[in-house]
Amino acid sequence: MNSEEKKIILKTEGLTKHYGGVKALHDADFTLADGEHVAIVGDNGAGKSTFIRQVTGVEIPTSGKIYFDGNLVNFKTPADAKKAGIEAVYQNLALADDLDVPSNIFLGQEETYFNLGPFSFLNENKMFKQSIDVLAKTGIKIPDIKITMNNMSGGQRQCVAISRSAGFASKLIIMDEPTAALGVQETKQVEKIIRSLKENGVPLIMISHNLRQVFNLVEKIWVFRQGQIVGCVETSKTDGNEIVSLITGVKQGVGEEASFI
Amino acid sequence: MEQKDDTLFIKLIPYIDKYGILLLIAIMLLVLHLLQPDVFFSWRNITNIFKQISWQSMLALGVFMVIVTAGIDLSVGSILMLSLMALAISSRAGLPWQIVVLVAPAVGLVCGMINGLGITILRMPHPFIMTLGTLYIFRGVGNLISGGVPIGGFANQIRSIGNGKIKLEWLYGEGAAQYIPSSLIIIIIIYVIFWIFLNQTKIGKWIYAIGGNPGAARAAGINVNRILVLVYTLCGFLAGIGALILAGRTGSAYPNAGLQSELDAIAAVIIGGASFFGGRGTVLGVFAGVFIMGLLRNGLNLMNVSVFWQQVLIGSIIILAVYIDVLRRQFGTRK
Amino acid sequence: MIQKQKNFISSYRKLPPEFNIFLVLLGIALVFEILGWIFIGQSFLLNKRRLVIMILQVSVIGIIAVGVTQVIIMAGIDLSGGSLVALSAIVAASLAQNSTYTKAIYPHLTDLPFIVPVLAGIACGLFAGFISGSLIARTGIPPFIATLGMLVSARGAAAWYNNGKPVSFLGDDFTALGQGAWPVLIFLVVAAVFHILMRYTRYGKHTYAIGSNEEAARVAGINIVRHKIIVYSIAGALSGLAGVVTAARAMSAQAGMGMMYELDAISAAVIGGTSLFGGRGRIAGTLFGVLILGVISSGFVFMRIDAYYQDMVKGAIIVGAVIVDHYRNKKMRNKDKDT
Amino acid sequence: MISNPPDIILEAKGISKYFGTITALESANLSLRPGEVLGVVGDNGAGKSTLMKVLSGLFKQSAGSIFFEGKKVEFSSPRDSQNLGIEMVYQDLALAENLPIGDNIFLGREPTRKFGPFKFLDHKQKRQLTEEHLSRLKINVKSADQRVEELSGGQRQAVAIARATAFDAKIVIMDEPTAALAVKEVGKVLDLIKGLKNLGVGVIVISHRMDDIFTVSDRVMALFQGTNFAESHLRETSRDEVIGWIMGKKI
Repeated sequence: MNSEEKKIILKTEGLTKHYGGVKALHDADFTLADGEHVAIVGDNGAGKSTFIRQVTGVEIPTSGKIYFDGNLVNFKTPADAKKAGIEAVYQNLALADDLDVPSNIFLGQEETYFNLGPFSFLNENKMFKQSIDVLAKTGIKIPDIKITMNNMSGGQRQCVAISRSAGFASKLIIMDEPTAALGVQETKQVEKIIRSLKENGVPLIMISHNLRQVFNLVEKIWVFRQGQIVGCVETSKTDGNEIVSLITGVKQGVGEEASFI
Repeated sequence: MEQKDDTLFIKLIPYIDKYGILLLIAIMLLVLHLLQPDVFFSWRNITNIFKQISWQSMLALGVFMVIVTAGIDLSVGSILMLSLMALAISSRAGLPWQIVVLVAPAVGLVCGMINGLGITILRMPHPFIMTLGTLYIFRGVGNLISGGVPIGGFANQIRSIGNGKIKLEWLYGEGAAQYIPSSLIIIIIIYVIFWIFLNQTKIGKWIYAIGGNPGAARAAGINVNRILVLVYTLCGFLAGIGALILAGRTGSAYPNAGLQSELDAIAAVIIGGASFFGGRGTVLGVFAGVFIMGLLRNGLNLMNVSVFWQQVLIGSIIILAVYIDVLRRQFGTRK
Repeated sequence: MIQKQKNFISSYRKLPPEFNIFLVLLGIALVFEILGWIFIGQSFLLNKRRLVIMILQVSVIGIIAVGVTQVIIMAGIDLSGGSLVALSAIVAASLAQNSTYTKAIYPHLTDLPFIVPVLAGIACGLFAGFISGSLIARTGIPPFIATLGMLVSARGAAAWYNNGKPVSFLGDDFTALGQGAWPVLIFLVVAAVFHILMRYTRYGKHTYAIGSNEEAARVAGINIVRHKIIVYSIAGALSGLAGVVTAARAMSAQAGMGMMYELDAISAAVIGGTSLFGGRGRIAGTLFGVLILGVISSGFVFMRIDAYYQDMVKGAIIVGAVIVDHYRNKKMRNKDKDT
Repeated sequence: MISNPPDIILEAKGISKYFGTITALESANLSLRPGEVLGVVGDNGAGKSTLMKVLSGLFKQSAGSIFFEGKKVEFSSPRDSQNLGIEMVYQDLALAENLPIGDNIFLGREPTRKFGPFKFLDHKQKRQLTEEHLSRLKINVKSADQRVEELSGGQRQAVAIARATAFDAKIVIMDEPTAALAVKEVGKVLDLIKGLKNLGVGVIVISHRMDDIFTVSDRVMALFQGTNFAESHLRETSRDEVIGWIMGKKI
């Protein structure tokens, strides 16, 4: 390991995922240094979400290795990845619609009075207060956090999902299109949250379609196309046109091996 | 490495899918023959099996169509019972047999239509709730109109449908005991009609399409709800025919008729290769499934296995059959 | 202080579903009351004996319904309740026989302390629930098929256990459990315990979360497989307890016990506002649901209406409750439907 | 040319679509001439697919009207729009995977032959028509009887397009027709679109790929947050400008 360089927090080697005959992700080599913020961009079906799902243990890769925090890891479930310190905000908002905000923020890691396994009594008060703190930290305003998620706007829901990940101390945060469903004001809030994560030295991977946002927020951009990583460029050394051409594959041309068939 | 094993296995799957059931029947026949060499292959026993499965095969055929649309009908046993009771009452009222014959299918048809309309118009989350409700409603109505007691005494013409014999004297000589049950002929005719319906007509094709991808069917301009109502109606109609056959066999309508026979029907359909998740299965497979269930019941009876154990076995078979279906689907999506 | 008030307001906002159910209960009771005065010439409600019988009758259903409610909240279904009542009743009764009875099933196991048959009955239900739960959680068999299979198998096993013959001559301290107010007490304790479990523990929270959005629960790190098995096992255990109470009340057990109880239990849960889509419902609602069923059947007896109408009405009620739930659900979900 | 363009065949005026409280489309307009290829671009959630599903009759618009050949039309099901000759290739392909290719192409419009009062499926004719049509489109599959679930993503897309073009359509709407395709097949689909254009068919193509848009379209329109954002003839715009439109920027 290079001592002058930053510690590598996440590294994948030859990560591959096949769904039946479809190669959704092929031979992805990815590295992320500690404290680094990167974006993953690409067309629909380029393999971005698939990549994220392998790293967070939602799916098990067909082949390839994942190193996290220096160790070879083999996540079987999202709980494993969470335990290792990876928090994720999913695109399809992994929220339980019939539960209120504190329940969603603490889902799977509830505060209890004393531990009796599944029959532990929940410390609702503590969760309630902490939820208010977490939401305050992210600057999100929700009038009554005791109402259930299905009574909230898309923006409010997304903010809850993000504060769920950002609220817990973690080694890596992954966001899949964090601002896709948000209004201008809410987008600003989310970007603020992301900046505060940067200041705290928490590494972040973000999938985004919004190039302006990508250029404003991250240091490095990884470009996916047709299930493969086709480039990694530093934000300071590139421009929108190059990224677009990488995404669409115009400049490089497309090799036959990129075929889906 | 792993992939190689997989491909061999996957290559085998279509053959297992297609011919596995014939193999299963052959094995069962052989085993039953070896266990009961004197009795099993006797003409009497074999015709008995066919008589037993005749009314059940009607329920299975109806449930099959419903399952192809990825639905379920739990009420067929109750529809059968209600149709049977209606038939018995109209017979007791002295109506001519030509009308009595129509009563059971007509009542079944109406019951099925109620299911279909309930599921589509009321937009039930899953057909199983609606038909679970009607399972109790139809049986309740049946008990209500009959007063909860058996009713007997049908006209001979009615009885002959389920109990008639086509003597094979021309084949075996004068006075021979061998015969073909008329109910077998009836169910074969009905199976052929429904084979043609499902494979040779537009609506049959649409039924499969709805089970495969209701969105695609809707986008193709098919009125999915109307087809669903038709399918449930036909399912009820077939249960009514089943009641007609059963009436002939038992000679009376009894309150427990068709109790839990929806389970046998579901088991037969799934064993016959239809997918519980819709879109898959053949009419011939259903018949094979019904036949296997009949063989199983017959074998267990011949071996004097307690009825109670048989029940445990049927329960387990349903679970096992659906599990095989689940596995088949997993392999299917992995391709 | 302010926060308390807020809690109160928001909990009030959540109250109406149960409040409505209570009104329905009241309405049905009043209808019978009025009909009673008109046609029978006596009061329906002001009859202590009738009320006691009614509450005793629904207690057994209620115990099953509590278990079924939590299964439905998890977006599952359990059809095996009634059969498990029969199986557990027979198993428990076989271990509760009097030594004075010479033809006891286990001649050496008579006059056992009453806790033994009670635990055996509960354990029997628990085990059956564990099997259903494992099938559902591990193999992907749809819940209603797995529990349908269990419904058939358990009923068969119950009949096989004593060759279809009833088991009687049970010890007095065992049958005492079914006498007097005991069944009602057991039901109320079960309901209270599960009300607390569902509202205030991790168990309840995870059950709601899985029913609301299984994928969300999974990515939140909840062990879905284990939780489902636990929930179905508990539902089975409660059916087992209901079986014990049934046997104690009848002072004997037979394979035909608890027929169709599963439907009553599901009806009670759905009438009580538990959504078949999962994620929503409360034990308190089920309590009212059970009472509504009790009032209806006792009202039918009171009005001397044919018992066969009951099945029909129950079937109609369950369908009606589901329709109401569907429209309530649609209204909720429509708000955040995406393009 | 410009002085005498063919009459507008399809026009949508002020189409709005609400899902509960969510506004998916807010008075969107669209027009199409025979033999014209219209490229539609926009970010995720811009309302492209919703607008197309309104035009194909799968969704009913909350407000606004659709005119076909100058006459106002109401679609209550996809069948209504198909009867006018509007076909759609859905993004999620809309194929019944359990059925063979031929059955999918003819789903809802199966060729039949009469047998007394009954109509039976004409399997032979279906197979023959399927094979002819597939070879006309140069789509290679093992057999018309292959089930769709056995096909690759590209082949499935080809079947979906074959389905939309098998019935002399006047307008074909394609929602991301190339999203899941290999490069070879992308070319084939684009050729196919040009072929349709030459036959005088109006084509609407939704695509994320600028290549597709700039290869085949005559005109490009951008939707942004459910409304029309920009529109231009292809020769009067540039790739960068269109990308800007998608992101909500006008130069």
